[in-house]
Amino acid sequence: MATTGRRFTIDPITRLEGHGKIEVLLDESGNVERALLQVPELRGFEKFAEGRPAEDMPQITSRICGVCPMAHHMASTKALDSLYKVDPPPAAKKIRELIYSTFMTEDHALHFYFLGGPDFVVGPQAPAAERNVLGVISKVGVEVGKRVIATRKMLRELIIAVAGKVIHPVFGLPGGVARRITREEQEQFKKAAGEAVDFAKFTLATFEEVVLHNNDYVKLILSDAYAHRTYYMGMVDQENRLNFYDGAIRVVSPEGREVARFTADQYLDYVAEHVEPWSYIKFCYLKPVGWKGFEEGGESGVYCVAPLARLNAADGFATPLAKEAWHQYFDALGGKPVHQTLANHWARVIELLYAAERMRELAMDDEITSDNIRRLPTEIPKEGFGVVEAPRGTLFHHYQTDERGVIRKANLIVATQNNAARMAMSVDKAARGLVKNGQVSEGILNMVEMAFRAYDPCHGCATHSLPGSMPLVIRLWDRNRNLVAAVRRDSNGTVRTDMPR
Amino acid sequence: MEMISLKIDGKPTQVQDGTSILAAARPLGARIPALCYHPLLKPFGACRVCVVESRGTAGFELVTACNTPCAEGMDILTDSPHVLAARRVVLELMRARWPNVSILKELAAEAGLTTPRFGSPKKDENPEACILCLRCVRVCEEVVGACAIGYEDRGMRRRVVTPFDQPSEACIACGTCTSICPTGHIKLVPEDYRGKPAEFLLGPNTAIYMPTPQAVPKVPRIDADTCIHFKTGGCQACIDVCEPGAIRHEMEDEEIEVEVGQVLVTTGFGLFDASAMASYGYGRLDNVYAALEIERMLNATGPTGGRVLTKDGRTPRAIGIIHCVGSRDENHHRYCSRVCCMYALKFAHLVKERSHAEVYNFYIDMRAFGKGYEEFYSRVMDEGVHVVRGKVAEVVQAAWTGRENGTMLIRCEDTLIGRFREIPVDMVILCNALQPDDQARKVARLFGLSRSPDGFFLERHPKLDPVATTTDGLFVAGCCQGPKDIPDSVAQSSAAAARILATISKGAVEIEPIRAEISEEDCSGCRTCNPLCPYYAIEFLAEKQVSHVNAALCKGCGTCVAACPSGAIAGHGFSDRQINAELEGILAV
Amino acid sequence: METNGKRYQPRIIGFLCNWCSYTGADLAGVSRMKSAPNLRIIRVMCSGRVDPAFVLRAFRLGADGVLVAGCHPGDCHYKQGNFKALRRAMFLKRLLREFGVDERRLRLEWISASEGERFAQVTNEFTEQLRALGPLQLAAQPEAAAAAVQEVAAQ
Amino acid sequence: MSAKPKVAFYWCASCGGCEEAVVDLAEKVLDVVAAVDIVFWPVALDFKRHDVEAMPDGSILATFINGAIRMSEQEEMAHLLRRKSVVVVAFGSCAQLGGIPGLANFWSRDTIFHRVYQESPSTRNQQGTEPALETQVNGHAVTLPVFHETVRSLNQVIDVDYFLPGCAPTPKLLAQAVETLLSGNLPPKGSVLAPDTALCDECDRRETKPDRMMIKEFHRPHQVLANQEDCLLAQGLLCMGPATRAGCEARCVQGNMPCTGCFGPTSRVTDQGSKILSAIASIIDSTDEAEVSRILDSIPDPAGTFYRYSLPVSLLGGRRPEAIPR
Repeated sequence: MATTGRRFTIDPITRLEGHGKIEVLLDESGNVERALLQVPELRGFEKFAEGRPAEDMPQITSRICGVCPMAHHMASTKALDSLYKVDPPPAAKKIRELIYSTFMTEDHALHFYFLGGPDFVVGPQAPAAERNVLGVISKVGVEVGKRVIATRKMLRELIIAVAGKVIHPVFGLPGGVARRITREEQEQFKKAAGEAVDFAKFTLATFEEVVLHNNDYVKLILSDAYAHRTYYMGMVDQENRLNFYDGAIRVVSPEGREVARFTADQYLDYVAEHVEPWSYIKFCYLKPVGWKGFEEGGESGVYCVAPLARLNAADGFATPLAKEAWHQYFDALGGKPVHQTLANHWARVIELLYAAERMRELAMDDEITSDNIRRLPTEIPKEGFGVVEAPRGTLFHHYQTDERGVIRKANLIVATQNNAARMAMSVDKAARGLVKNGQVSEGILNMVEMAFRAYDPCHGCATHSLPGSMPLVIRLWDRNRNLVAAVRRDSNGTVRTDMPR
Repeated sequence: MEMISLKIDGKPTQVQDGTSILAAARPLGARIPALCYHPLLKPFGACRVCVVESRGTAGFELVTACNTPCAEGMDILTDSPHVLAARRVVLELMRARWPNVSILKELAAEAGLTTPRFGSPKKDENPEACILCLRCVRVCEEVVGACAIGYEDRGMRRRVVTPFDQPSEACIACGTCTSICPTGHIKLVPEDYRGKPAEFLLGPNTAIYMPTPQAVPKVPRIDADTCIHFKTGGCQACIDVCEPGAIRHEMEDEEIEVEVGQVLVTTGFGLFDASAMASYGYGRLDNVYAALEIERMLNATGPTGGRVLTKDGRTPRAIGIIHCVGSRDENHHRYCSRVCCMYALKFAHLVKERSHAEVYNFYIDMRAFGKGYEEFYSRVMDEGVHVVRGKVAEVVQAAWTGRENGTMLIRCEDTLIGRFREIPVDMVILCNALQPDDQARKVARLFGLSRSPDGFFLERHPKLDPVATTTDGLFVAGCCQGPKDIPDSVAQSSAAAARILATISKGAVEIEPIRAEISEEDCSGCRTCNPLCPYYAIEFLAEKQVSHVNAALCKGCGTCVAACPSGAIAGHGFSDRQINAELEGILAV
Repeated sequence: METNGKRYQPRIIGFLCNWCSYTGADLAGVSRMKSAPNLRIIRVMCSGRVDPAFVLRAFRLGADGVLVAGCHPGDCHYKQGNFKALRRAMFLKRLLREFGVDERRLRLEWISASEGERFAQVTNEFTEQLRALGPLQLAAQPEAAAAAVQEVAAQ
Repeated sequence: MSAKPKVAFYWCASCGGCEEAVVDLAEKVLDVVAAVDIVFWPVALDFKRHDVEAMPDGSILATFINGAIRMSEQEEMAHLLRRKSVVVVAFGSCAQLGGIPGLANFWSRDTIFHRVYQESPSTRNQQGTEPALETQVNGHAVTLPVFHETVRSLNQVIDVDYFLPGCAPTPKLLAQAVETLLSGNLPPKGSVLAPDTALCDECDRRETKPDRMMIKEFHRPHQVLANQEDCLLAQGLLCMGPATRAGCEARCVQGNMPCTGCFGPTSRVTDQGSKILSAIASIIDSTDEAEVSRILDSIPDPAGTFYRYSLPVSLLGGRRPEAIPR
């Protein structure tokens, strides 16, 4: 089939600004020469931001991702603070972090129960059709399922009340927020925060019970197949404690040494993007180290973000329960840094606990109902930088404007881009481990899928798999661009290998 | 009040207490001369000419009759030797100072005085010299109430003056002082006199006057600017003399509001000011007249009684009539004023009729377009009026001395013979252009009338609807719509009146179906349209929270339709759909 | 400018107000004045009726220029309509700029009922100006135009 | 094959927010799952394009497609799903109007690529590499889908039956839409499944609008402290509400920020941007050119503001290619 190159159909892997594609390229001996993870879509926010009023950016950039719009909204709003050199009143900062923690809580919950969780809670070996939220529910009980749904709903409705909308919020403005929080709303937040903390504790307990008390799972997590010795990046406060909303960006080496600590406005000195002709996504790397290809180790600039990286980059948590869980985590995984990709799940659940706790702290603070929620900008705008920790990793916004505050140039580095290189490496590694002499082990699907899921990939950004297995097809090509095999899982969840001829 | 009995020149008489001897004596035919005395004024006793002899038990005394009240049992002699001697000396002294003042001459003669025996260091030869009777000063204070003049110093050095010898602010130029002065020493000098009949300059020269001899209604009016009463609150002398009691000073201008359904605008025209064309000398040369001034001069009741006279009262030998002054002129009005040619010919005709002057008409084109006009033109030609085809270049003063009788030269090119000509005339008549009234712009704004570039009001259609305007119920007629003569004006206004009556008799007004309508279920109550309507036709229905168009008030401009952000307003007659369809159509090819 | 040998003939849409400009155009005709045939006139009661969407649609449907003409300020038959037209035109020009459409392609003129001469002169001048600017090539959005046309038909 | 009506979901150039809106049905999502047979939902379920191709034409009752059309593969999928579906619903602002990604129509493919892959300050790309339709990797030709010159709305690519507006649509409207479709009595083709009045109709602040709303100066949201009671437009903030379809329950205004128009215009308006422009220009309180121009200066980005979501379906469509600054 000489024309197979033209014949292949585009199948959704998962949505990485469109659909993902994996191409496995074999050498003569039928062994993997290269496995590529392709992101075949681009929208170009950096360009069409030009000419827009800066104050609209929080709402425009949130459209990068409808799943974590709050992350973009917040990074952008912080970029406006710096653009107009205006420091929000304390109340405004607290309201922002309160809403952000609320969002982090519901988003992490979403991932654990709807996306990543199924792998573990239901079990990696379970048929794909069961590995979805329904599967989770049947495993942990309908009550829990209802609780998950109810908790998310409660949290998202609170966000709507304050931020206007939960999908694409509107409340962020340079120097503060647009709307006050009423006393009634504070009461609701208190109540919700309480429930959220209980929910988080329950989730952590579930995770320990279902996963950590199961040696197979622990092995799986610790298995080298999912380990990459890379740099790790995350945001920390003055005491190097993990923070989502504000602080300095800290980078640790594969050995766990702090190699960099910088603020948003210095990001260009530390982060750079590499372009490959076979994908629309750009691959981030540490500028001081440089791009050495898709390689591990201290010589390569490849680094990792999101829960795993954040815990590696920080020295602890600011809230009691999370702090405790933090120690437990590193004791169990043999100390910092943890290189096992699958540990992301555990880390994420701990972050969920922290987010809920932080939410409770802020909800208790009466200052959030203050009227002093915004300071009007007085400076002439020129350039602004904003950074937050999105659920899926560090998120940079960088704007340059004219003196009226109209965007001249915008640059965005979105969470999953930071992970793109490491993710590609996982795919490659999985493929190499599993394809030998043109023979495909069917395990490749699960393996690759697990690797993916752990990253909770959200390429640039807007990327999620909702309930169910990650749909996946892998095509193997020989040297002459003949299709050796297409491995896919079908609707019924059974794996099928199509061999041409 | 008790009466007093006394004898004057032997005649017994009775007068009221307080009456002066002079007042008591004159009715009895006693000849008591007086200079400073005036019945309207308080007695003053300055001139001493009115001395009389009063005999009493203790002999006699000489008193001034003007300010000495009668007393019970008085015995007055007005021409006794004592009196005559004393009066003669008084007059002799006055004549010594003012030898030529006529009233003094007369009195002196009367008193049998010839040349005075004395001389005076302040001798004043002026026949109209001031004799310091001070009537003027007193009338100005006592009657006029203006107190504009007074006197300074005393004895020989006394003078009648305005304050600080400056033109008096208080003077209201009523002229009372001039009329009361026995010697004609005070004169009223109008400013900027240009040798025109007074009515063109000063307006009425009395406070009560008849606007024009043919005024309608033919009643006199008070000119508040001149009337003493409106300046000083005093006088009102007229009320005493008007037997029917027709005079009301308290009457005021009032604005009367009348509610009407239709309006006919006939605000007329203004006249081009010929002085704008300096080369024609209007306002500069004495005998250059504007058309309307000549109308008055030729009027039998006009200032000259209809006679054609130059400023210095001579009958002119030659008169030039210049057409198109300001009309058909790139620099002023491009249009033709339409009436000038014919009235110019009328002037020519009347001048011929009333004088032997040669008449020259300077014209660009002779436009005798109306019924019977051409005939009139040829008739005037037959009367020997000269016509020169050519625009006058300038009018210059050719004469400098009085003997040259103010002759002027009219310089122009005679385009018919292709020659440059200079024609001497004594009088020039300018045919000013008709132009829109100064107030036309205000009127236009008031009624929402459009104006054509020349400034006259715009009719709805030049051919098909020359009396209506673009606003329903608003009509125009006469010269406010454009220059026209009387017959045309009458015709146009009659037409307009007929149009108005037609609507009135119908009793109902038809309005265009073009109108905006808001669909209640589509309206979001955003209220964008509310402030846009020039006719306040859009109201906001609070209970329904939607806006509503009052169909009777809506004129269908469609501004709200174009503005409605949710497309809830339908523009009947010019709907989006209709206009879009038009666009489709005309852009299809 | 020359296109396929023939002189380029810009297509112009003119929205004329009923009371002043349309009458002015009429007068131009009555007075036998010469004016370019490129102007295709749509009569509206008032320049205030001109919805900016009409202007954009005209461009979309192939017009190279749009003339909006109304009464002189202060003379509007509806008192203020022409001022609304003025503000819309000013705003619309700014919008056109951002779409890369030369703002001179939209022209607002005050032409009174008596200014037939001016009407002719504006028309000729505008035609020449557009000739110099050349044809308007909008971003290709045939579907959008089609959709718009459908809607018109649907109404 | 079950007798339950078949429903499909698909996404094109979008952010996933519309997907989230589905999840935000919360407990209702289970009812939907129970009521219908979801035969295609790449984000959620493991069915492939070849499964769809295998279906008989018109076998899907309704397909909800969100996202604008930017890449060639999105266009292909749209056509495929159109063939297979009785009803296609453009789901969300991007599918209905082009949405925020549609703002890219102010630029060309090249200018976007240049910015993203060459000019961006964090990009290190000496060789000037750009993603290519076909690349040789170790002698293998690896391909990418085409990045179109412009962004298009769904109905500019395929025939669309219904539109469900919003960025993102509210779960409430989504639930109603599904109900309507299942009920069988379908609204006329082309209907937008939301109220047909402007947002003011459901805005709490309508009552506070002044009788004579004329505006002397516009403020940008960050320049003033808008009070939380009065009409924002009356406070001089440019609110798209009057020109935007209702249905979102004025959420942004409840957040004390002006509406940005994501629900698109009402059925009576074709071009949302020019309509709000007309309205705004009309209520500017000045007849003096200089002053008007000063007031207009306070609106920095009319095109991007008025066509925030509807640029691809606007009458002008986007910036003239010749006029795009390189």
